[in-house]
Order: sequence, then C-alpha cells, then structure tokens
Amino acid sequence: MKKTDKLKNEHRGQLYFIMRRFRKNKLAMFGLCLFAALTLVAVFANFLASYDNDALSHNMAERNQPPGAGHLLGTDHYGRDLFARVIFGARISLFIGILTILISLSVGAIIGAVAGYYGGRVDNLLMRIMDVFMAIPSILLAISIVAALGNGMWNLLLALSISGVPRFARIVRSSILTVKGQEFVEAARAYGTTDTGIILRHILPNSIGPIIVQATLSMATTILTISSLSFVGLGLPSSVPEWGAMLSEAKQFMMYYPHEIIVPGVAIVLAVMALNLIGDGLRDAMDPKLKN
Amino acid sequence: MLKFIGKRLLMMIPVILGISFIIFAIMALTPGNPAQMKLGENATPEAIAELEEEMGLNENFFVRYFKYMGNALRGDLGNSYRTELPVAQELMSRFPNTLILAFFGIGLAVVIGIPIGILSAVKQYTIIDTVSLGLALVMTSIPAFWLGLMLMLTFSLKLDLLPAVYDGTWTSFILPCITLAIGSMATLIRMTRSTMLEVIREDYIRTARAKGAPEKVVIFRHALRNALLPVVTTIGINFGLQLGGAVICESVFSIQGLGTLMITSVRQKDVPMVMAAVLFVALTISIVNLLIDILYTYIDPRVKSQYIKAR
Amino acid sequence: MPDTILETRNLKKYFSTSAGVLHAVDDVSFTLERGSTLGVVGESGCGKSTLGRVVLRLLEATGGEVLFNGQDIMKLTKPQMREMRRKMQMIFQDPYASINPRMSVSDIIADPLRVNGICESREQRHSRVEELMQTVGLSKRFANAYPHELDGGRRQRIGIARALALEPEFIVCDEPVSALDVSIQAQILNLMMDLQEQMGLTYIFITHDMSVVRHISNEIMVMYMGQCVEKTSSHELFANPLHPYTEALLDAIPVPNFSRRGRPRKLLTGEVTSPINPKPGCRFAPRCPHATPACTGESIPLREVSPGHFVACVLR
Amino acid sequence: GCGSKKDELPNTEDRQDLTIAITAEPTSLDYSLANELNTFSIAGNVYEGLVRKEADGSLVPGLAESWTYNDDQTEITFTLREGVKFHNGETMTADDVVFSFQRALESKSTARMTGAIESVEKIDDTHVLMKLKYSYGPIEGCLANVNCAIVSKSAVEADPEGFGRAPVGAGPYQVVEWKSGEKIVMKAFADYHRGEAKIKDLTYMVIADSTSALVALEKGQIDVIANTQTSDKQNITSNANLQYDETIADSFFFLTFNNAEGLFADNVKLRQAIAYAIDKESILLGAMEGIGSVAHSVIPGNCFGAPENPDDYEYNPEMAKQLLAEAGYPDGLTINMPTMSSGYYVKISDILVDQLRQVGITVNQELMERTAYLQDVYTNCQYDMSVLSISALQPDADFITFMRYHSDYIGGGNNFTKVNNPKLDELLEIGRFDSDPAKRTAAYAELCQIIKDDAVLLPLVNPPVGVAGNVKLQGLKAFSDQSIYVYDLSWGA
Amino acid sequence: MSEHLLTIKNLHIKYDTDEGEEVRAVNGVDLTLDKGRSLGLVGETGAGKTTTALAVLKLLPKKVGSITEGQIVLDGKDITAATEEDMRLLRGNTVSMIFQDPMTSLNPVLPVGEQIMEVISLHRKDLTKEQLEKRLDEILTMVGIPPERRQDYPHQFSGGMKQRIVIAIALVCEPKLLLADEPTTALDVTIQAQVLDMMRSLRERMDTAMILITHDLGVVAENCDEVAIMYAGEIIEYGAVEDIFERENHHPYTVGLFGAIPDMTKDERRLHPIDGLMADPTDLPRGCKFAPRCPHCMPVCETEQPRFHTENGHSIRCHLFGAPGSKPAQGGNA
Ligand SMILES: Nc1ncnc2c1ncn2[C@@H]1O[C@H](COP(=O)(O)OP(=O)(O)OP(=O)(O)O)[C@@H](O)[C@H]1O
Ligand SMILES: Nc1ncnc2c1ncn2[C@@H]1O[C@H](COP(=O)(O)OP(=O)(O)OP(=O)(O)O)[C@@H](O)[C@H]1O
Ligand SMILES: [Mg+2]
Ligand SMILES: [Mg+2]
Repeated sequence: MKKTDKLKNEHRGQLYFIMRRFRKNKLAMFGLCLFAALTLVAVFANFLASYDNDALSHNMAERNQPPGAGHLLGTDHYGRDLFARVIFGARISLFIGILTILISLSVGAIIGAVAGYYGGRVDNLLMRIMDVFMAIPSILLAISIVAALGNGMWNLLLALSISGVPRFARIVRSSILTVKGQEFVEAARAYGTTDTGIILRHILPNSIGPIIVQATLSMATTILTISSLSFVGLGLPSSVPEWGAMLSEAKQFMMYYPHEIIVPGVAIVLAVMALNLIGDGLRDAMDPKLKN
Repeated sequence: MLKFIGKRLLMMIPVILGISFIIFAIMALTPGNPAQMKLGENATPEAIAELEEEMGLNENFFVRYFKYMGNALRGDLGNSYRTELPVAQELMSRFPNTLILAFFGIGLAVVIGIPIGILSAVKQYTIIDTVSLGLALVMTSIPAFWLGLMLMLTFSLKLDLLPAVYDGTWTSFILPCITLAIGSMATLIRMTRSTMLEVIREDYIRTARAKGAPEKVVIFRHALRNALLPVVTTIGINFGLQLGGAVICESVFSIQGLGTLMITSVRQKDVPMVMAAVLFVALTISIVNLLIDILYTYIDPRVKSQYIKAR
Repeated sequence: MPDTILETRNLKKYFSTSAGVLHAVDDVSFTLERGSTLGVVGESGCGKSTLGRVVLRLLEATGGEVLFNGQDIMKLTKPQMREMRRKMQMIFQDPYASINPRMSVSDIIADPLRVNGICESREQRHSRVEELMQTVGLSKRFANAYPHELDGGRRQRIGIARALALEPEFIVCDEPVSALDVSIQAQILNLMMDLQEQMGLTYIFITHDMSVVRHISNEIMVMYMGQCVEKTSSHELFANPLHPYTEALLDAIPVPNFSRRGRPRKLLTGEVTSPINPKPGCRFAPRCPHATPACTGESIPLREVSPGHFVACVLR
Repeated sequence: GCGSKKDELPNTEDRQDLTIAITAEPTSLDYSLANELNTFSIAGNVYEGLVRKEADGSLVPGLAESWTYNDDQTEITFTLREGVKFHNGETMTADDVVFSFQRALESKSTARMTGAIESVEKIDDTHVLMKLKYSYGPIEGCLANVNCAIVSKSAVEADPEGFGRAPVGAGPYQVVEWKSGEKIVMKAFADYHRGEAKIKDLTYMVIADSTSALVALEKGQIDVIANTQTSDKQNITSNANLQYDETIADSFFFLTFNNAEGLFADNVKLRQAIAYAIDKESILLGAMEGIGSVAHSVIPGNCFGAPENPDDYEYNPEMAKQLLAEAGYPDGLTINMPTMSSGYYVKISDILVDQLRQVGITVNQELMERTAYLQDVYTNCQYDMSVLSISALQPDADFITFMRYHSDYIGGGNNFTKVNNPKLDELLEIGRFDSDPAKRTAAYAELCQIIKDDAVLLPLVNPPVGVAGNVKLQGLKAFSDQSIYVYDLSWGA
Repeated sequence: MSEHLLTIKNLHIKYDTDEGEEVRAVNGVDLTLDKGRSLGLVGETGAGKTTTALAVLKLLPKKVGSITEGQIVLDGKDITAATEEDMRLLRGNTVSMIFQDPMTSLNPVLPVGEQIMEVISLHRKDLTKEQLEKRLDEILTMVGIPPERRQDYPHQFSGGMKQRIVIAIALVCEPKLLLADEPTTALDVTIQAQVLDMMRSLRERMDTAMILITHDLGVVAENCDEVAIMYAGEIIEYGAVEDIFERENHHPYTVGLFGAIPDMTKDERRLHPIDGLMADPTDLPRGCKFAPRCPHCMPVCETEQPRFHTENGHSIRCHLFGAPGSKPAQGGNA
C-alpha cells in the first residue's frame, strides 16, 4: 500500500509537496477558503444582487437602515444596499489588487532580473533608481501621484503600481542573486545556454516562491493602502462601491449607524487577513525548514 | 568606520537628488495653479497672471527645477505658496510632532512586538504562540485609520481616559502612537518569531545546549542576539513606514505634523512645501537607516571587522 | 607522439577583493593527453575549482592561454565558444545544487540537447535521454521524477548524464564524489572509469581525497595556494613524493589499516592562509619543516627533476 | 493635561477661555489677503472697520463715529471715533485709515469688497473722504468686511511680511501666538473701544476631521465647532451637554453648465432635460440630512433682491426623458463632470450621478483637488457640467449676480457659465447702478426668470450653517456668513 | 561486575515528521563503553549515528524525536528518566559533544573566549574569576590557540582553529565522555590530522572516553579502541579495532564497506561498491535490514531479524554466523 503511494509521489512535482504541506496548514487553508469565497462572491456578484438597482441606486426613503430583513446588511446614507455594495466591492478590491500586483510585479521583475543577472553597473544604476522610490514612503508617493493625476480607478491603479515596483524589483533581484550563484546555473552555461535562456528557464522558476509570497502579501497591503487613500480623500468616487471609499464615507455616521463602518471594515479585514494567511502559509510550505 | 559613514552619506546625495526630481516632476504634472490658489476663488484673471509672473511659474520646467535646487543647496527652501512663510520654519514647527509619533510608534512596536515574538517562538505550538500569531495577523489586517477611530471612540469617548485630538499634552500622543505602532508591531512579532525559530535550529544553539546551559541562557544569550540582527534592519524599514503611516494617523487625531502638512500642501499645490516635506522625510529615513546600519556594524562582529579592516 | 587534447600556458586567475588581489590560480601550465585523467589535489581554497572553471572558460582568465585541440579558447567569440562547449563539459561537486530542482530528470538531461539544437524532434530527444539514462545506470522510471525525490548518488548520475549528452571529449570533474557516501562513491567512480574507457573521455578530476585521486588518475597535479607544486604520474607521486607539501599530505591521510596505528607522523603546523597578495617565493615555506632562506624572495619554478616528474622546490 | 480640563467642565462660571475648532487654518490673517469665509470669520474678531456689522446683521458705526454721503452718493465723509487704540497701543489716526484702504485697494484679493471704491483721502485728523466709482448700494456692508479693516500703519510698515501672522488691528482680540497648523491663540484686547471682551483667552484649534472634532467637543477638549457637518447634527443634538444652532447660509449649490462651449452650448433642451431629472429634495436629504433648504433661485432668500416666489422646474423624469430625446439624445448620453473632492460637492454630485442615471445619462464623476478644480472649472471654464457653490458675501443680490452673469466677466473665475445675454447685462446694470430699490428688485426678478428659463445653471440647495458648542456657553448663534462673534459670547451659570 | 561508563540497552528512537511519517532512526542499539576508551561509530549517511549521540545528551529535537524504548545509563545514572535540570548538570561536564561543522557550531556574535568560559562558569561555580581566566588560557594553549585571541570572534578564525575551539569547549570541564560527531569531516586532511592528534593527546591527559562518529574507516583505525558498525539504526558489527581491521569474519555490510574504499595499497582500478541504497527508515525491511543489498541473502534473512553472534568480544549480527551450516563471509582488509 505504502510502496505504491510512494511511487505515485515520485511522479509528482515539488508543487505537489508544497501543496500538501500547505493543505496541512489549517490556518492557511482557512485563508484560502476565505479568499476563494471572496473570489466567488466577486465573480458571481451579479447573481447575488443587482449592480444598478442595489449597489448604485440611491433611495432616500431608506437611508441608514440597520441590518435586517429588507436589507441584509442595512443601507448607507444614500439608501444603497450595503450587502450589494460590499459584494461588488469585493470585485473592485480584488480587481485593483490583482491588477496592481500584476503590473508592479512584471515591471519589478524585469528590472530586478536585469539588475540581478547582469550585475555591475546596470545593477547599480537600476538599484539606485529603486532606492529613490524606496526612500519615499509609498503612501506619500501614492498620495502625490493621485493628486497629480486625479482620483479615479486607473490613476489609483497606476499610483499603487508605481509604488509597488521597487519592492518587487528587490525581491526578484535578491532571489536571482541567490539562484545565480548556484551550480546548476553554471552547468547550464557550460552547455551553452544563453543569458535569456538561463533567466527564463533556470533562474525565474526557482525564484518564483518568494515572489508569489510577496505578491499575496503585497495585495493585502494594497487593499489597505486604497482604504487609507480613500480616507484622506484620494480614493474612488462613491459611485464606485469600493470598500475603502465606503469606509471613509461611513465614518461621518459611525457613532449613529455603526453598521455602515463595520460592514466594509470587516470586509477589508477579512480579505487582508485571508491574503496574509495564504502568503504566510505559502512561505511556510515552501520553506519546510521553518517548521520542525 | 568613518570612511564607511562618509561613503554612505555620499550615496545619499544621488538618492535625494532623484527624489527631488521625481517630486518636482509630479508636482509639475499636478493640475492647478498656485497663483490662483493663493489669490482665492474671487481673484481676477489679471491678478492671477501677474502673480504667476512674479512667482516665476511661467518658466520652463527644468529652469524652475534647477533654480529650486540651486536655492535649496544654498539652504533656501523657499517660501510656502500658501502661507508665504519660509518653508523651513513651518517644517521645523511640524517636524517634532511627526518625529515623536514615529519614534514612539516604532519604540512601542519594538518594546511590545519583539518580546511577544520571542515568547511566541520559544513557546511554539502552544496557545501563547497561537494567540500572539493571531494577534499579529489581526493587527496587520486592520486599516490604521479605522483602528484609530475605534481607539478614539473607546478610550476617549466611552472610557474618557485620553484626549481625542492633539492638544499639546503628552497624553494626546498615546492613542496616535498606539495606532501607528500596531502595523509595525505585527511585522516585528512575525519577524522576530520566524528568525528566532530559525536561529533556534542552528548548530550553535545545539552547542549551547550541549554545554549544559539552562534554557534561559540559551534563549537570551545565544539565540536572541543572532535573531535580532535581521530584526534590527526591519526596524529601519519600518521607521520609513511609520513616517508614511503618520499621514493617516495625523489626520485622524488632528496632529499637525509633516503628514497633514504634506496632504494640505499637495492639495494646494504648494510646491516648495511639498518638496521640502518629502525631502525631509526621505532624509530622515536615510539617516535613520544609516544609524541602524552603524548600529548593525556594532552588534554584528562579522560586519564590524569587515569595516574595521577596510579602514 | 602523444595526442594532446588540452594545454594551459601560464594560466592565471586573480580576483580583486576588498582586502586585495586574490591569486586563485597563479601561473599554472600543464598538458593533458587524450583519454587520460589528470587528478588535481590540494587543500580547500587552493584554486582547484577556479582552475577547472578557467579551463572551460566559465570564468575569464586573467592571463595565460588554454589550448583545446590546439586552439586557444580564450580568443574564441561567443558563438564559437558555444560550439566549443559541446566538446568540453563539467560535472559538479554538489549533486543537490548542480541540478535545477524545478525540472524533471528527463528535462534536465534533455536541456543541453535542446539548447544546442541536437535531436530536433521530440521522439529523438526522448530516445537519446533514455539512452543516456541507461548509460549512467538510471532506471527509466525516474524520467519524470524531480531531483529532490532522488538520493545523492542518483542525482550525481543525472549530472553525469547531462554532461555526456553533448558527447564531449573532455570533462572537468569538480569533486564529483566528495558529497557522497563511500558505497555510493564507489559506484560513481566505477561508472566514470567505465565511461572513460567506452568513450575515450579525458578528465580533469578535482578532489581533495588522495585515495580517490590515486585510484582514478594517470597523472596528478598537487596545488598549493594557486600554484602547481608537484606534477607527475599517479604511481610515482605516491611512491616518491618530492615536495614537502605532498609528503605531508600523503602522510596525513588516515589509512583504514591497523598497521599504521600509533606510528609517529610528520604533522604540519599552521593552515593554508588566503592567497591574497602573496609574497614571492615558495608559498608553502611558512609551514614547511625544511624551509630555508632560499625559499623566500624569488619565485620557485616548476622543474622536471626526473622524466615526467615536475616539482617546485629548491630542495630538489 | 486632560485631567485638569475634565475637572473644569462642571463649573464653568469662572471660565474665561474658549477654544473653537476650525477645519482648516487660514493661510494668513492679513486683512488685505483674506478671501475665504473661514478666514473672514476668524479675522473678524481681530479687526474692525469703519462700519461694524452687528450680530443681527445690522450695520452700525465701527471705528467711524458717523458718516455722510454727498448727493449722488459717490462720496462718503467719515468722522473717526476718537481714542481708538490698536493692539500695539497706538491711537488710530486718519493716516492709518488712508493707509489701510490704500493697501486694501492694491491687494489682489479684495476686489469684490473694494471694487466700488475709487480712493480714500484724509481731510483732517478726524475726517476722511471716500470717493466711489459709482453709487453703490451695498457699500456699507463692504466696509464692514475684514477686507476694509483699519490697521496700524506703523505696524504694517515695520514688518509687512509678518503682518499676516501678527496682525495689529483694533478689534476685540489680539493674536498672541500662532502655532502653524495647530492653533491660533488670542487674548482679549483690554483697550477695545467697546470694552474688554468677557472671554479672555480665545484659541482657534485646527481639527480637520469632523468626527475627531466632535469627539473633542464631547470630551470638553474644545468648546465650539465653528461649522458643523450636517451628518453630525444628530449626535450633537442628542447630547445634553451640547448646544446647537443653525441657519441657512447665504450661499447656494448649483449645477453649472458651460453655456458657450461643448455639449451644452446652444442646447437649452438638454439643460432643461437635466433640470427635470433632478430631485432637489433628495439632494438635500442625502447630502445634508435634510438640513438647509432647497434652492429655487440664484439669489438666496436673505439677500436684497431675492424673488418672492421663484419659478422653478418640477422633478419630472418622464419630462426629462422626453426633452432628452428632443435635444437629440434619445438613447441617453455620457457627460464628464469634474467634481471638487471635498465635502458637499462630492455628496451632491454623488446623488446627481444617480439621479441622472435614472433618465439614461451616464455621468463620469472626475474627482479633482481644489486647486486643480478651481483652475480648470472656475477660471478656465474647461468643463461641460459641474457642481459649484457661490456665496453672497453681502446680503445683496448684486454680490451674487453681477460678475456671474455679465458678459464683460466671461471666464476668469467670474462668469463661469460663459453666458452671454445682452438682456442679462442690462438687468445686472440696473441692479448695480440704479438707486431705486423697486427698480432693482424688478430687475432681479426678471433676471432669475431668464436664468431659469434658459437653464443657465440649476440652483440646487442652500446649505445650512451649523454651530455646536458647550451648553454652558451663552450667546452662541449661527450666522449665514459663518461668523462667530466671540465678543458676544460668555460663560454662563 | 565492573561499572561501565556508558551503557546503552536496546535503544529505539523515532522521529515524527511533518509529513506524518515515522522515521525509525535507531532500532535497538546496545553499546557499552568504559572509562578512557574510545569507540568508533561507523556507518553511512542516515544510519542513526548522530541520533544515538544526541540521545545520550537527551538533545533530540523536541516534539519530533523521542526515545521509544530502551535505556541509557551514563556514569551510573539512568538518564532516560533524568529531568532536564539533571541533564543540564551532566551536559558539558560529564558528557560533552563536538558537532560536525565547526563553521556553524560557534555562536557568531560572542567572542570565543566567552563561549569557552561559559561552560566552566556553568559547571564550576566554585571557581573565582581569576581561576576561570587561568583555566581558559590553559585550555586555549592546550588546543593550540594563542590565549590572546580569546576576544576574537569565530569568523576571525580558520576552520581548523574553529574546530579546535569547539574541542576546547567540549573538553574544558574534563568530561568523562566525549561524543565527537564527525569532528573532522569539514576539514582538510592535513588539518584533520592535526586536530585528531591534538584530540588524542588531550583525551589521554584527561582520561576521557570518546565515541567517535565517522564514516571514514581510516580515522577509526588510527583513533579508536573499539568499533561499532551501524546500519539502518542497528549495530551490525561490534568489536575491538583489531577484530574489525585484522580478523577474517565480518558482516557482509562491513565487507562491502571495505571494498568500496579505494585502497591505497592495491593497484586494482575497479572498486567493489555495495549495490543498492540504504534502507528507507520510514519503511524498514522486516528481517535483516541489510538483506535487500546483501550478496549472501538467504530466505531466512528476509523474514527474521538476526541476533548477535559473539566470539571473543567480536559480535556480528548476521544469519551467516552462529547458525549451524552457515558459511562465513570472506573479506575485511586481509
Ligand atoms: N568569484 C570569486 N570571487 C572572489 N574570490 C573567489 C571567487 N571564487 C573563488 N575565490 C577564491 O579563490 C580561491 C580559490 O577558490 P577555489 O574555489 O578555486 O578553491 P578550491 O580549491 O576549489 O577549494 P574547495 O576545495 O574548497 O572547493 C579561494 O580563496 C576563494 O575564496
Ligand atoms: N529532525 C529529524 N526529523 C526527521 N527525521 C530525522 C531528523 N533527524 C534525523 N532524521 C532521520 O533519522 C535518520 C538517522 O539520522 P542521523 O542524523 O542519526 O544519521 P547519521 O548516521 O548521523 O547520518 P550522517 O552521516 O548523515 O550524519 C535519517 O534517516 C534521518 O533522515
Ligand atoms: Mg572547489
Ligand atoms: Mg550525523
């Protein structure tokens, strides 16, 4: 019985083992389920509520309703259904989060890969530029950029992406530096693999682990940053049901209608927590050394 | 060592120049007219045009940048478009508040976060570990301003223990510092725990145990210092985050610091003020990081001898 | 007329470090006959690996020439070098670090073929990989396995199969067995000797294990701080070591033989220091029991003291 | 510390200090630079002009004892009050008055208040002569404004740059300390000509966030919130320790169209369609909690010249759709709407976005920072449609209409609708230059009707001015111009 | 009956891994060691050598490694039942251990002098500061490090010197038993010879017994009085050093081990490796653990665990020996 199990395992990649360790991590699995649930909600939001009628339509007759039968999670100060807004908010937050990460990851990865692989002057130049961006706290940078370009989804996305680039560049660079020195890279060079071939086939696949971990954690940070920007008035307009914007809008009513601030707040906390749990879980799974 | 510090200081120059350029460029992109802002919504167009001329706003971007930098290098950061007062004066009056926030924030995070992290690692798999990890997780997941508002509601309104907004007394710094500390605290708890766990697996810890050293000595004498080395660097990075996070914290608690100054100035396109504030923040971060690096060379003998030899 | 496959002339590799110029390989010249094995021994840090890498031009030499089949490879352009690489390969020390953990066994072995455009079709490549696996004694069922599932011995076989994929003439083996257990080590050594016989391979075999090097090499070169201090046939070296360092080295080897127990030994004092900005003269002098003032001051050339026996020592 | 404050709360009889929360710090307290309501209301406690406005809005002699007009009302002769002291201890002279006006006239920020003044000359030590460009009804109101304050000539000349931070006027309070961005500390001026104020120590504290301010008020950290958010009213009124007063502001919010360029130019049907699509009651409720009032006219009700029963559009989405089709957009359209990203502007436009969506108009709300917004929309008129507000500054229709609709003032932050209608110009000129109140009133009534019919812009709501304070504070009242007359306040038993 | 310094009886140790597997690392080890003697513990990777040594110190990784069966008696005390505090007093004092890698065995942030001093001050509370310092200088001189260098940090020493410091730590309290886990594998041969030589002379002076863990038979031959050969968590052959290196009769695994080493005295080129791989400790064979690789495997080997066959203190755990009709294996280095 055991033998056959083993043989089967032999044909599975490292991913299988990572996933197995990940699956044993209860907290990480909880995070994953939570995130999956959020994603499902985001994807199927249309089936749960109507965007136009529930999430956007003002209804002054039903302002600030507490959670109850008519409105599951109550309504906000424009009489919009909070349940509908929070589920469409999942769509927006995840969309911005994922897209931001994708943009800053791809730009950061290219910069980091070039810097790490070629080293020397190229590295020095690129990293000094990254240093410049790193030396400005990212929220200040984001504030300046949004102020310059104006509030709005795409500008917000751009601002967040720009401030995320240096972090990814650094991570990619350092993991490339560790991988680069390994003998299998030298072996690949010995049989004539080109630089690009080495980066793409040998180095990047081996540095993907920390990058994925960073990506999940960064996404969590991004969601938090959006809400902070909303708070200082540089977020999205309220016609977009984004959680951070909901939160800062609800702030003025928080003493009287606490549900309005709790609902999006809890949504943010859950999403961020799920991402953190996944990121931590992945890190542990990829680095079994951390566990006994 | 001096050479090392000198080199690091020199390396800060291009970074600062780079930052100044980026911010200047961003501010130039920002729509809005400082002259209009200054004169208010009821000003006449002629008056605005005249003032623009006076302020040198109709010159080429690069000319303006080089003029600004030239003055800045001579120590003249210019006058605020908004208040017409020297920028340096305004900065100096605001900076202490932000610095207090950031330092006490990070201090609190260190004083609470590191011991919890150690405890959590030492008691791995126990309820203490689970609770502190859970705590750290929740701490990282809460938006800072939300936390700030909740703290304010609880501690100043409901319990009536602390002032709600800044009023110049030290007690009014307590809530903001806690708010600001939470994020870094979470990072430090997790970081300390994981480096500690890593260190505990090292051979020299096994050697220490094989010597017959009691657990306390093993943890505090042998493991802790090694585990703290990477944590020290994290503190530097977190200090930067603190200065950034201060923006939010200052607006929640109405503290007049660099953060609120930044936001008002960015919004009003007060270029000299924004430039100076960002440069100031960046400079502070660089200096703190340099200090941490110097500290690092002193606590890590490996790095230390490297520099002492290099001298 | 001996058929020389490789010749180095005054090969030098210096690294510049913060503390000064590190002479990793300093003025090493040797010739290597086709089909033979040159053992390179010496203590850790004496420049063995660096020599191997410079010979393959994985590192650019600071000075000197490397003639491969009579051609100076230092002068080749990048594409020419890539072509040349097919004839010269390397096997690495650490079977854990030297194969890409993210690729399956068959991919690892096929990669050199793919990169060099040999065996264009998938099937061809597949059968070639199977053939290679068989050659190195890897069961076919591991083709889709990943390296971390395999033990060190099997991994090292993968490394060998990969090196053989391009049908090289010459292989630099950088301590290929030192990370392996004795029983596995023997398996690999046998395999390498068999392959050499079958394919007429030429090896440079780097190691610090004297018993291994004696076993596999025709000729042995002893290195000390970047320099060759003695070079002769394997038999001659063990029977008649001339350099004091070689003597000490041989004497220090623990022999699994009860007879040597308790025998007084000539232990060296001190350790190899780092070869940063070395002084001229014999680099072994500070540890040498026979050192005289003549040993320092000017560099000691490698001299042929008897036919085929080269040594760099003023005493001989 | 907080402990001591707490102890003080219950017995307020002997308190002589007051802390007022303001949302933003004035950039300067220089009377000649003041241009925002916020600044006026603070500076009003520091300065006094020849004319003074009472809490009930009536105009009484201030630093001038009396004044007389010439026949065609283009010259005023002021008799100065004697023995008036400035904060620096000097006594006011005619030279100070002349100097103050000269400085105000030269300033770029005072045009609206000093626009009618030609010059001010000294007659003798106690008399000055003011010449006007034209006879101007609201002139006394203007003279009561901070922009026309009288300041010490020697103090300004000693440090013209620093004057904004350390103003020397003749008002009831003098500035003691200004901690930038944090607070402005003042003390009662002992030699004030009406006698020293009852509140001796006055602090203006900057608290940007309204929730924080409210918490601070409930805790007794501050005593007054100068301009409360409508959303906070419920909290304030339900707290027995707090008092609250409100009134309608002399400003109004409106939806403005670019009448000359772009989408809305020459398309009155489209503008009217939008007018029918707007439910002002909902806006009032959603944006201002129903506090304040719905605006039906471009002249706020408390101004001279406001029409009695202004004609306005009904909320009628069907009509809107029909007009939309007639205007050439049967399938709806998309409009970009730049919006200033602060306070009521955002809320009102949030609601507009939704209401217009109901009739098939998609509105892209482009949030902009104030500076950028002012430049693009207000000054350069690069917009199709936007939410704006203007305030009367003086309770006279002229202030809120003349430069807004006159073709001489197109663009440049004045006539931002770019409306160019000779009939309007004519009516505006009657309103400004005619001295017959009846004629003026009639002209303004017609003006309002034309603006309504052409849907030049759509008045939406008049915001409230709310003021909240400690319940023990006597005399706290909300004024339509957001002022707080601290001189009238006191701590009662 | 004379008291042995160390007696290990039927020791079983398992590790519970993260994957939920149970690694049976040590499976019934019996050992005795007398005062001042040295025992070589030889075996391939994963044979359970380190695990056995750690068990003697009771330093098996917490929650993961545990002694499931058996008894360890050290200096008259049954340490399987000892408390952590008891063990602490023994460690470094009665028994101490040297780990394989000198590079990582020393705390990088403490000066070496302090690290050595720590052991003495932990166990010799009676000594004054001067006496401690004197003892430190003494031991440094003995291991061949200039005492002036005690303020230096580990990274300032070479590998060989670090290993000397590790040895100084282990021997400074003159323990009765020294567990040396591959103390020289990380070192070059010339340095290895120096270090082993120094260890020998120190041990002789202090009359310390030693278990020397290694996979180098050469090192064993030159440094040990007794030899135990381990395979898959069991000792499969045990005897005086002469028995192992001189006698004829050997366990087939021992024979294989000798055959696999390139012999310096013979000119034969081909080596004779043992076929196959070490048994998987999570899935051990039922009978003789070596059976799957054994050239002399008999049916009984696959089902039945062999017992020790002892002759003049030379024990072999193999069905080939002791049982009637069995044929002794040929081999050794004869
Ligand atoms: N890339 C490099 N930069 C700087 N110094 C180097 C570099 N590579 C090797 N060295 C130094 O060159 C010297 C020779 O190194 P090399 O790796 O060739 O030694 P080796 O004989 O192979 O040692 P080992 O037996 O430990 O593998 C060493 O002192 C080493 O520190
Ligand atoms: N912490 C651990 N968790 C799980 N398994 C372990 C652990 N430590 C050791 N093992 C397993 O226990 C077995 C015995 O290990 P041990 O370290 O005692 O072997 P060894 O003989 O010392 O080997 P080496 O020569 O490599 O040092 C091996 O199979 C090993 O994989
Ligand atoms: Mg090497
Ligand atoms: Mg071991």
